[in-house]
Amino acid sequence: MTEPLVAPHVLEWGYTRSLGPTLTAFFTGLRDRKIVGAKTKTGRVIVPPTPHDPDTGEDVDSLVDVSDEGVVETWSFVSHPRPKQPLDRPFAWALIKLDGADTAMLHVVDGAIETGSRVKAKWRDETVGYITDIECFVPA
Amino acid sequence: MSEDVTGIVVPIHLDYTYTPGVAASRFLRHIAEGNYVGQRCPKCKKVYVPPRGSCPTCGVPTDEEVELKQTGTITAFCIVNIPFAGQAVECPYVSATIQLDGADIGFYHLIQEIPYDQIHIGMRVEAVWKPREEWGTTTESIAHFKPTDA
Amino acid sequence: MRDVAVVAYSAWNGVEHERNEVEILMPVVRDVFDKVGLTKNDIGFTCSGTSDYLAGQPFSFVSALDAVGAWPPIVESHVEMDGAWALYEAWVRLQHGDLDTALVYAVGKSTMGDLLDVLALQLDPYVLTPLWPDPVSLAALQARAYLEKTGKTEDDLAAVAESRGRRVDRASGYIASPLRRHDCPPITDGAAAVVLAVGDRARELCERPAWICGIDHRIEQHQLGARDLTRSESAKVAADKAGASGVDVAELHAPFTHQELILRDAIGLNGATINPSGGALKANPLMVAGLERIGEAASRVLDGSAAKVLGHATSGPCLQQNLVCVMESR
Amino acid sequence: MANPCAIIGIGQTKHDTKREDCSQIDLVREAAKRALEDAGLTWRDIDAVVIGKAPDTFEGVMMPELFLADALGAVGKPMLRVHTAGSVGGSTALVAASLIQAGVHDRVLTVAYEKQSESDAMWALAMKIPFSPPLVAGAGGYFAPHIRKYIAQSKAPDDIGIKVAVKDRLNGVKNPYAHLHLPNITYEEVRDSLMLWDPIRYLETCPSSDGACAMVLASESASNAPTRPAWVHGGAMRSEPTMFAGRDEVNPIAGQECARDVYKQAGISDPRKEFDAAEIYVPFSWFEAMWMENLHFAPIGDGWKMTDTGATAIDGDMPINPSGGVMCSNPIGASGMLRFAEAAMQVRGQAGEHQIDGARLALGHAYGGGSQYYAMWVVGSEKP
Repeated sequence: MTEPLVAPHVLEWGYTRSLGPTLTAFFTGLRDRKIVGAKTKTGRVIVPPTPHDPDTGEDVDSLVDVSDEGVVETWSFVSHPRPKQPLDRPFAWALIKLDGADTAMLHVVDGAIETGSRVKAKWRDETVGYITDIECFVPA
Repeated sequence: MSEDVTGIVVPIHLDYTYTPGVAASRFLRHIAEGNYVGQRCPKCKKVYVPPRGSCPTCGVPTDEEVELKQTGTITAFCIVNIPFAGQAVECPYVSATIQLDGADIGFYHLIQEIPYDQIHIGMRVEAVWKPREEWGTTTESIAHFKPTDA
Repeated sequence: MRDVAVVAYSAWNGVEHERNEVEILMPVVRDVFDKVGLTKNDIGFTCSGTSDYLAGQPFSFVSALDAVGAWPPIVESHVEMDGAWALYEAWVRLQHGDLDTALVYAVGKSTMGDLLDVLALQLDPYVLTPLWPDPVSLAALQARAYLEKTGKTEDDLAAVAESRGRRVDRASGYIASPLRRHDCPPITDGAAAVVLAVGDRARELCERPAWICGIDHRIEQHQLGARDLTRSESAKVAADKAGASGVDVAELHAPFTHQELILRDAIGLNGATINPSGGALKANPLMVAGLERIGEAASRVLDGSAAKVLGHATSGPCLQQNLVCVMESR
Repeated sequence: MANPCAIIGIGQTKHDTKREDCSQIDLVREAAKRALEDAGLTWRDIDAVVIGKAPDTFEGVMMPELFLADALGAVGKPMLRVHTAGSVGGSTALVAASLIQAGVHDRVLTVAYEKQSESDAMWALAMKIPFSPPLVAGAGGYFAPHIRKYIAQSKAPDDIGIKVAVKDRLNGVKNPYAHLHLPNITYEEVRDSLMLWDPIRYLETCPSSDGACAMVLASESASNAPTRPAWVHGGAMRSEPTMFAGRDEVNPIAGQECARDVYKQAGISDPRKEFDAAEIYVPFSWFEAMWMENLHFAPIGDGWKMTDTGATAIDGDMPINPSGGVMCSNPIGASGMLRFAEAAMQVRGQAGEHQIDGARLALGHAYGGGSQYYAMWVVGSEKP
């Protein structure tokens, strides 16, 4: 009986994602170093923004700017980051509720952290319109 | 003012370890030795090559190995003129389903050594192997099929 | 509604380096048929659950069909979801009245790819996937939120791990704080199959069919920051709709220890034996583990050891989608 | 028996090579909102959502229904994701209809989409898998040998594919949502277009599109809508293995049986006479002739004659793909649902310029994989 075969297989593609009006506002905002949210008809501000109220599916009312500083709602510290992750040193994943927003967004935090910590976006020197234009959040 | 960001490119790279399976591995080991070995379904007695582990109509394992001749018949073909990512050969080429003598199903391979306009369904063909040192556990060990001299 | 029951269940879990999906699935399907003396030709409807991204190639469910022997042609459908949702689709289809039996199966080899990367593709492709968050880290965000809100501790999580047969090492480092290895599921390959039958047909096929008395599933917001991670509203609604009270045994699809606690809160399982199979903390074959929970729960009715049972399945990051299937003996 | 199922809302996007103006979220919402509006309903009125699309590798998102759940108003509701290869749009509609027919829900939103421009369909379909050379050049490379076999067996003139391609493109001009609008297309232009996968020429091939389709299906008690509903008279799915000894890939048994099943449910004995229109899945023009036989519209070997004599033209006795069909728009995952929806639009009198006058009974058809997955429905203007 012979050994069954194995071989490496790579699934690789650079997906070209068109954004539509709402995400265009968000990503253009990132490039311009600001964070855009979407205000629902009930007045809640969703960040990152969606064209719809996530609770009901209704169209949102308008786009609004929110702060690039906010509060950590929950976090997890990772000692051994994986190669594709945003930082190559130990960091924390966190859900961050930015000032002016009613929902929290996922990003990474570099530095001491606990629930309730205030953190602020650290922008990359060169921003291009991508979620990693925020290199990470750091203690405010 | 710069223009709006209306699109992003998200690179995806995923690594897998592919396992063709027990039956396919056996088939490919035989190919590396220069043999076409199919498997017979214990229920319907049909011979599958390449075997994929099960008889697709009976849903049972095909364990019995059957060594096949390296001659067969073209059951369908097409002339490919369109280049695509990951392509193995240059255009134009002829991809055909070939049913080996003793097998009950055709598989895809290249037809060469004949002008394309002379290829027809029912044509008799035989395997042309690459040089021995290039054989391996892949059906690319067979360079192509060509019309039989007969 | 027509009375539909689980009449047979079979599964295989492990780490498989040799067989492909068809070769894993084939003996499971044969076994589930043998249990009730059926063949593929006796089946009215077939439905399966698999994912192309586990296999790393498109249309992987097409070749999986070769394990069944779809000839003469079969009435068949497929969901790109855990097999538990394939079972739901089959249950719905059997309500039409024209078909009396169904085969439901799921197969997946989670070990083929780098699963922690693969599962990052299950997230919003614009704002989440490009950060490549792994599922353990996301679960950890939920775990911390849950512990801080309820006042429970990592010891409570360890107790769950222990009762599911995991070796607990409180001194081990975090994988992603506050989760340690014993709080996380193993990466498992697997296949599972269930036969459903209607009314008298079910009674003919086995002595104690596990009658489905309620089945429901619900989904929630995708973004973790747009929902309350500390509770599972979707599991609660599904359980209420499915009539999940008074069950003897519950099989919960909780890949992480804290998720079992969240699900217990949501479903309200007073006094029920939970996860006698060990659940997803013992074996967590993606796309399969939810169907296995229903199968394992049904098995307690089939073997006469329980009168009313519950099988639960989850899908998506941090319990985004949940299905509850309640079964009973009659 | 199964409960009646009405189609009370239909919506589709404008289909295009690349919908650069929208995300996947916007794309599915564009179709879904049109379907809701057509039904006179809001998100709140929907009980459950059933979504379908072809392989996840096309958009590079694993199980995208998860991130699209709230975009489709599904929060707090049941949501299912169907995938049966190219037939998926049809299967998705049938799973949604099944929820109504089983009496589980009163109003179900069903959506199918593909945003093929996010990757490349040729890449996704001809992916290099270890141990086997990628000799099959995508879908065209796979189906071209079947077409050649059909031509040989039926002794069809070799220009039938050209005629279908011209007919469908001219039909597509009447459809504002169609991706390709080629009002000046000619027989000669198709004939002289590049032979890609001999015998398939470039203009005998469907485009690659971004697009979505949505429908609202309802129970009898919920069937009131601004436009009169279409009714499901029959629905069926069939599958057979991709490759097996003795398989007839030209006229697959699964397709034949699926058609017989759906006709029997609808009480149809002579499809060519009884249907007023049919929307069938023709990704390469020759498939019209092949499916005419598989669907029992014509005797074996005679399918091409329906095209040749003009029977399948929009003013023929059996109009096939008055919308322009897959030859004009092919967002793969949505293509099957578009066939189902266009059939329903015909019997609701909603098809605008490509409306067949007085259409009362129509067929929607989809197929996928290696001509092995089939989904069909028969819809009528009267409640069955």
